[in-house]
Amino acid sequence: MSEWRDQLLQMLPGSSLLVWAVVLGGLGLWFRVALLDRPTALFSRILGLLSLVLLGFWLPRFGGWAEQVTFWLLASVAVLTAGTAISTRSPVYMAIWFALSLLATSGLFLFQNAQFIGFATITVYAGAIVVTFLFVLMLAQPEGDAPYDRVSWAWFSAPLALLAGGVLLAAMLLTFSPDGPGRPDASLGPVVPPSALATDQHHVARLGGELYSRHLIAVEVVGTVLLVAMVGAVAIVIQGKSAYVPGRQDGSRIRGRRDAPSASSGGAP
Amino acid sequence: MNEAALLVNFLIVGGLLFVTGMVGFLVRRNLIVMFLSAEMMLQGVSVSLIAWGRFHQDLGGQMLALFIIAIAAAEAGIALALILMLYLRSQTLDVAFWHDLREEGQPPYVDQGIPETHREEHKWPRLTPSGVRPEVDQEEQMHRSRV
Amino acid sequence: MFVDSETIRFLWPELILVLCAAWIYLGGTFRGSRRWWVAFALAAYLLALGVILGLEGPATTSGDRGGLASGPILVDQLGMICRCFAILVGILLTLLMSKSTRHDLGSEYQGTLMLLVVGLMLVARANDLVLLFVSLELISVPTYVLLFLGRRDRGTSEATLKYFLLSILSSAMLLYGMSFLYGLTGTTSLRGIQAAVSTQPSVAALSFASLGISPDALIYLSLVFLVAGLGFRLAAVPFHFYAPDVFQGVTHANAALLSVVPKVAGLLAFTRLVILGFPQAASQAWEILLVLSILTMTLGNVCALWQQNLRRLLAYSSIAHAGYILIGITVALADSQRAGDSQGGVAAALVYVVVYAVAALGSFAVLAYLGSEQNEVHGVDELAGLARTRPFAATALSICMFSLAGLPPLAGFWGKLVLFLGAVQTSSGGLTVQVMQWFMILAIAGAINAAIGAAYYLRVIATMFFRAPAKTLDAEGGDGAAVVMLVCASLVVAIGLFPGIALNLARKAEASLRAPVSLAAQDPDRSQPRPVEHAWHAPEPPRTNL
Amino acid sequence: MDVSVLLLLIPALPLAASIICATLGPRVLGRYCHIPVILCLVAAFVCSFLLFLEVPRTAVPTESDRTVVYERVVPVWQWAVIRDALPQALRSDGGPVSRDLSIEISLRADAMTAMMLTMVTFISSLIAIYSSGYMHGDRGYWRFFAYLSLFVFSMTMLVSASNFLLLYVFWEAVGVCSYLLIGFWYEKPEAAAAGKKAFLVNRIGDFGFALGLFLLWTTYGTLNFHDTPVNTPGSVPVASVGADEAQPSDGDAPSATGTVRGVLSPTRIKNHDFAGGRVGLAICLLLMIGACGKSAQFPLHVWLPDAMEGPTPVSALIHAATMVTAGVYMIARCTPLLMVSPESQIVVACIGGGTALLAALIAITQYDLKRVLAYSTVSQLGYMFLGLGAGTFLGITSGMFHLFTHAFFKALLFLGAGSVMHAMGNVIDMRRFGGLRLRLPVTHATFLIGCCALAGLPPFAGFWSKDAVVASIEEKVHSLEHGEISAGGEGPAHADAGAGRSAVPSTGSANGLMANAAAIYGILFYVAMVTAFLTALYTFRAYFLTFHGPERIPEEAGHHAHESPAAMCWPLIILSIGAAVAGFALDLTYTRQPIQLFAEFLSTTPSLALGSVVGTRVPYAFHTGIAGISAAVAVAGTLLATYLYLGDSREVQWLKSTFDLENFSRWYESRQRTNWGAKPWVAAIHRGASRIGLGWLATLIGQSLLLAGFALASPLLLGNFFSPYKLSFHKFFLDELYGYIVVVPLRLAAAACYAADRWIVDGLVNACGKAALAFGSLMRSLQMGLVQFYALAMFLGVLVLIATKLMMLAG
Repeated sequence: MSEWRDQLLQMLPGSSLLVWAVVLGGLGLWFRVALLDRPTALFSRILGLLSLVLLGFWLPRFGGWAEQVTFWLLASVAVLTAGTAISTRSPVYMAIWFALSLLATSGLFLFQNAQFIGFATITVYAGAIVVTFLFVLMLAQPEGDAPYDRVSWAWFSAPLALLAGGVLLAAMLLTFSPDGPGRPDASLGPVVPPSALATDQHHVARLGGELYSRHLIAVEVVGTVLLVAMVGAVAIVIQGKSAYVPGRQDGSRIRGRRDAPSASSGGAP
Repeated sequence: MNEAALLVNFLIVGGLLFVTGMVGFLVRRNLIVMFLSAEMMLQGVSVSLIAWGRFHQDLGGQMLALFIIAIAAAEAGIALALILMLYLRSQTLDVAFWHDLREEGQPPYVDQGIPETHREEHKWPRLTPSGVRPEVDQEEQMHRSRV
Repeated sequence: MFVDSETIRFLWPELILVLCAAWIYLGGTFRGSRRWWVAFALAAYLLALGVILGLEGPATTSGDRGGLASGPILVDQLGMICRCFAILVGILLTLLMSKSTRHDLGSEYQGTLMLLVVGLMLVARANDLVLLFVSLELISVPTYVLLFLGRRDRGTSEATLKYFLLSILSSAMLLYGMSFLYGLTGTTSLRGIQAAVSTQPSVAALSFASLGISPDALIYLSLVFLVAGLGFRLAAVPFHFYAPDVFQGVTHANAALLSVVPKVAGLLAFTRLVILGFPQAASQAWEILLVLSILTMTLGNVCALWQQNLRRLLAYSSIAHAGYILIGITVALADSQRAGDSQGGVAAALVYVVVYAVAALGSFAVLAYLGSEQNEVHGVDELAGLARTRPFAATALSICMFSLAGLPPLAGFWGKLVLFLGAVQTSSGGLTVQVMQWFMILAIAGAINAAIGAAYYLRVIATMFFRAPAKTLDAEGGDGAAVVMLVCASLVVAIGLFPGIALNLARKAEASLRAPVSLAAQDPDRSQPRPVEHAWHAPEPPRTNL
Repeated sequence: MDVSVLLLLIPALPLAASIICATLGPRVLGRYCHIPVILCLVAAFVCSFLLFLEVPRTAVPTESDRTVVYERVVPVWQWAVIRDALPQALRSDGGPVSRDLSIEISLRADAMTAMMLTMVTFISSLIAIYSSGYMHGDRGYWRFFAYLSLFVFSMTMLVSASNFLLLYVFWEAVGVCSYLLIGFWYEKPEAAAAGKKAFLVNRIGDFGFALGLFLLWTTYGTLNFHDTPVNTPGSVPVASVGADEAQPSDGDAPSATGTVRGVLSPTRIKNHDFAGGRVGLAICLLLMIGACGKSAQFPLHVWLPDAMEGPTPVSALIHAATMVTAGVYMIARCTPLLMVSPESQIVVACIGGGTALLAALIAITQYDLKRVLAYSTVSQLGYMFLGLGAGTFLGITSGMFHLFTHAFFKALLFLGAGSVMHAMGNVIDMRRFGGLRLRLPVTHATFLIGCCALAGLPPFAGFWSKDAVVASIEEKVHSLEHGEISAGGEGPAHADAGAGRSAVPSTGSANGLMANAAAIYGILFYVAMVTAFLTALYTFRAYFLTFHGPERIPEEAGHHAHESPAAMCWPLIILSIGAAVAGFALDLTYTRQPIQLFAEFLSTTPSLALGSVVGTRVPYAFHTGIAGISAAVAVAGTLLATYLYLGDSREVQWLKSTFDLENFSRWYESRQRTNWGAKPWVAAIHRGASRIGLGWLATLIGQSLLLAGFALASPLLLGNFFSPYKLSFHKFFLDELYGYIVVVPLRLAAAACYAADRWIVDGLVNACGKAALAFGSLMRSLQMGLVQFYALAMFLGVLVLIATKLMMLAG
């Protein structure tokens, strides 16, 4: 544990850079998130970018410029779109921004030679989940954003959430911190040779081998989970059909159902 | 490439995604947005896992990430059904609408400071309904719903 | 080969249940009778139980399983006992839900419940982060469905929503913790993790040190997230908020499920993850958990004093009992730093969770039995004079509540006794003075809480016995609930009268958990208090000051 | 019959009766529920009496010395074995240690148990007979008898248990029975509340007791009183104590064979093998907390007066004669533990003396007959603790002797009060009836005997036992002053007995508390004397108010105002005989003192026969001086009461009203009754405070203000008595001066004590509960129903965990 403290004390200049990065990023997000209805988008974007740049200075370099640039592009897209996603007013745009963030993340996966996960992310998340949710959103809230999308539920929610997030992030950064910000690449200890894994041409085959040997039981269990989810989703919809039991006291506040929406009949634009 | 530095870079990206998703979950009130924010947190976890897996030259991380995706799909199915049903009952996707279950004597939640809209709201195009809505036989619907 | 025919052989009970559940789903389309599917499910549970006891009983006790032990499942006494308990819980819940489900969704209900039981059984023996996570989700996902299907009203919807959202949040945190755990060691197998972190200094530690990454900090981060993720399932304080609201909203049967299944799963996962896989975290973990334990039981008890709603009251009581369970985990963690000599923390927590589960199931069963489809029992006041209108239900409820309050000679007394004994023993020897003081505080806090806790259970009992009956309750909960009520009450009495069986089983389970852990033989001189050492024994990793 | 059979029968009979009543009661037996109960209890009494006779007959001298010890342990059933419960790191002090926590149900017979059993079954048989008349026609007739016999079962098990855990189990069981019986008339909200209060206050005591048990376990490695063989896991049942040696264990246990010495086993006591120092003190104090809860000692005595809401036979049985003595019994049983830490003895004595004085002061001003008796019970229990706290052989036996005699006369008094209530239509306020001596002749006569015994008038039972307690304190002071206590009085045979490992109390102790021990015991001696005076005063006050003066009968009495039926009278008569002669009729030859006889009987108990307590054994000599003083004090108290309450001249009436502080109490009660809540500003503050969950604080502040005002007003009140006008008006001032000087301060002290008891002690006990409630309400406000708030709280929890660690590392 003492190492951590030593680090904390030793790398004061480095950590101050870090602190600034976190603070600026937090402020930027706060301007977006807490003041959803104010036109501060530009300011917050500037702050966010600034924070990312600071963070970039702090982060260690790991390779040649091509790799570095690719990584930076993908990472900044992933993070910035994520930030935009949670701070945009309209839930529809949120889903789209999130899909974009997912695409960038898949790029990062590819960068790590995790091709299968990358494609699975695109197919399952961006392709299936997000799109389905988009449908539901348009079904339920075709008018774009609703009043409640513009505010948070309490004045303290955004500051506290950002505080929690900031401390989490700071703790993580301190944990991962190499000895000082922006160190040249070579200084980062022994350079690990490119692993067999990273250059493996039969990556997917190996993944499949592992999946169906060691994790076979887990695969079966996931199958079971999917079965439950499927049956459960259908049962939930059936149960919900007659929306409330008439005469029940606490159901009285429910307004009558509109005629259109239901799981099967699509009223999407 | 310097694998260790690569690891640190990726872990930080993962952490950023996790924290961003968390903030979104805590701050946004739309049910679907909240769910997608939670998925964003999972995405952060996946990034970290894959980075670790590469660092250790082990497939375990990718495996866990794969299972995360599968479970997320299952949860998304449930979430869809649930959110749809909740919407049908309340006609809103606002999570703060659901606060009837609380400690006795606590004041009900009142929305404060929803800003008035000044600008013209952006409208989504709506398709005009065409044709006649078919008569639905209730009995038949009950029967169908079981299949 | 990790999954071989032998592994499959040890999965027979789970397979049977999964197949039966699939059959229930499938058959439910054609045959809607609820009664039939309840009977079918009961038969399936009994078959699985028979398979466990008949086929595996001798095999499990035969010691080391060699190759299997490094596979995704662990075959040990702990797993076996917990699986039997899971099936028992499944049987009781099936009976309890036999009436409360909608007629046309009976088969879905029973099938989902059965898969949930399978999840619980798998958590009890998972030896892999992947399998552990997936099994936990096999508990969570059916729980959402069951909660929603319980009743059709606003309260249920809201409760399900709250549980769902917070549950996926806690899953995310758990996963983040798991990712650090994986990152520390580079393997997802729990035994592998244990082996990796206990070689000193580990390869990973050295390479982290060269990176400037402090493994201690990683361990701590991982631990906090794991505690957060599993604390939600245990309903420990700051992660407990959902419990009262959700319990209030759902049906009695579902509240019973929520009070039992996630708690058992959380405890098991914690045992496997932290105590088995991750003993290096112990020195940091017990500090966190000790504080959480005191907070949890105190908060649960003092809030329960205020409650008028029965399910809410039992929800707070469930929080308080999570605090007691944490005592056992804390003791187990503190022990694992000490030379081999265990105080039985895990065993105590296991006994306690079983005892709690039985009593809580019994209490909810009585409440479910007393209500009807239209009129559920909500308030404490509705129980007024129950001792005269429904003497048997009142007796069963008071037995369960006295057990929850920890009154001798019922089961709850033994649960509390072994827990507090563990804490007191830890406080009385072997560790440093501060540690001992902390455990003394823990024991005292536990004892004070036992005194506070008696108050609200007693209020319910006093209402039943000492007040004039207001109105006669319907008591249309069905025969299933009545059976559960009787079974649970008699189990509580039986465990109270013959506690040795349960205690020794738990001891065995704990021994099997610790048995293969070959921590190097410790020095025999135990009378000397050993200083608390940092978990990570790396002899000052070479700092490459670059 | 064999002792083991007897010992089994004694609890079994009441249990059988209880089961019969509970199962057959409502349908089959109906109005005849009392028959099986009475039969079983009487049979249990016969068994107990046989046991009582058997004990001294079969007691044998131990091999080495003259000490006569009798002990029989009858194992019934091995309840639970917790394997490997005790880690080896813990204390093993040489002998074999079982690593298993083995809990068996084993009964034990020795002199102390036999005495308690006889007393309990005798009193409860009589009370069962009495109840058959008293409870006649009650709707819960069968319920009452089922509870009653269940209680007797629990109590007999409590006194015959041979390990601490079993003791604890039945300790709780009598608590539950008491709870059920106090709340028996549950239609009365006060009854239900009182039941709950009793149970909860007892739980506070039990908390201490439980911690004490844990500490005992970690210190001694066993909870048994007796020796048990070391068992290998799962092999030899304990039923064969010492019969065959255990098999060699699996190498973990330090010694394969042998016996684990019980906490209170003769060998351990003989070797003085007890943990002294801080651990010993902690054990004793924790056990003391438990005893305080059950035996209603300060500050946990608040439940006993409220417990009078139960049916009167219950008050007589549980809250006067038997259950409340459980704490005394436990402390007496643990004498060897207390002997090694003299500080704890001083604490016991101080609590006992303090409680005795406090309760006696409170009892003076009560108008509720049962409440007077309840406070007198608390006071007499204080006497018993005082005796135990002396820590000498004489002190402990005198405490037990007082327990024994007290059971008779207190049961008698309560039953008499019950008889009065029965006749008066459940009116219990002494201001509303009077002069009943002609209406209720039997009750009157027996009540008078009870009063004499309670007041400690010479030939009656209370005199002898109370005198013994006072004498033991005197003896203690004497020996402390002359440093004799460690030398022992019984000759060279025991001279080495005190030279064991444990510290024997000596005057040379460096401890501050010990240095002043003589002074403390000296003060306690005077406290005991003052209490004796007060006891006589309030006892006869109650007696005269009830049975003398003009005849007043409340309208509720109706046609009931006549003597009770025979079923109620006969127990009264039998008990009154007991109360009259229990003190000195034990030896028909009248050659020895009663306490001497009693002590000889008890002295075969291992706890009292061996160990350092032997060193304090002195040949008993009747202290004529002390006996004379205490008799004189009691007579003085009686005479004062007679003067104040018997005469009916106007002056006495006036005096009486003055001394009773009727004006004052009227003022006091009206202030109490003033509806503060009606005043708008008070209501506003109170509502505001209770909205933030601090209503209890507001109430507490208001009450303290009231108390302060009362304290400030008291000089004015005093001055009023001495105003010139009154000086001239009342010619008898000089005659009354003594009365003023003595009685008025006494009354004021009484009122102050009562107020302090109601507000401060009771308030504190309640405040504990209210603090929990307030904390709960604070936490409740977090449950606002918004799911995102809950999520935020979860994350903030994580944040706090991480941030704390960061702070700790950085700072």
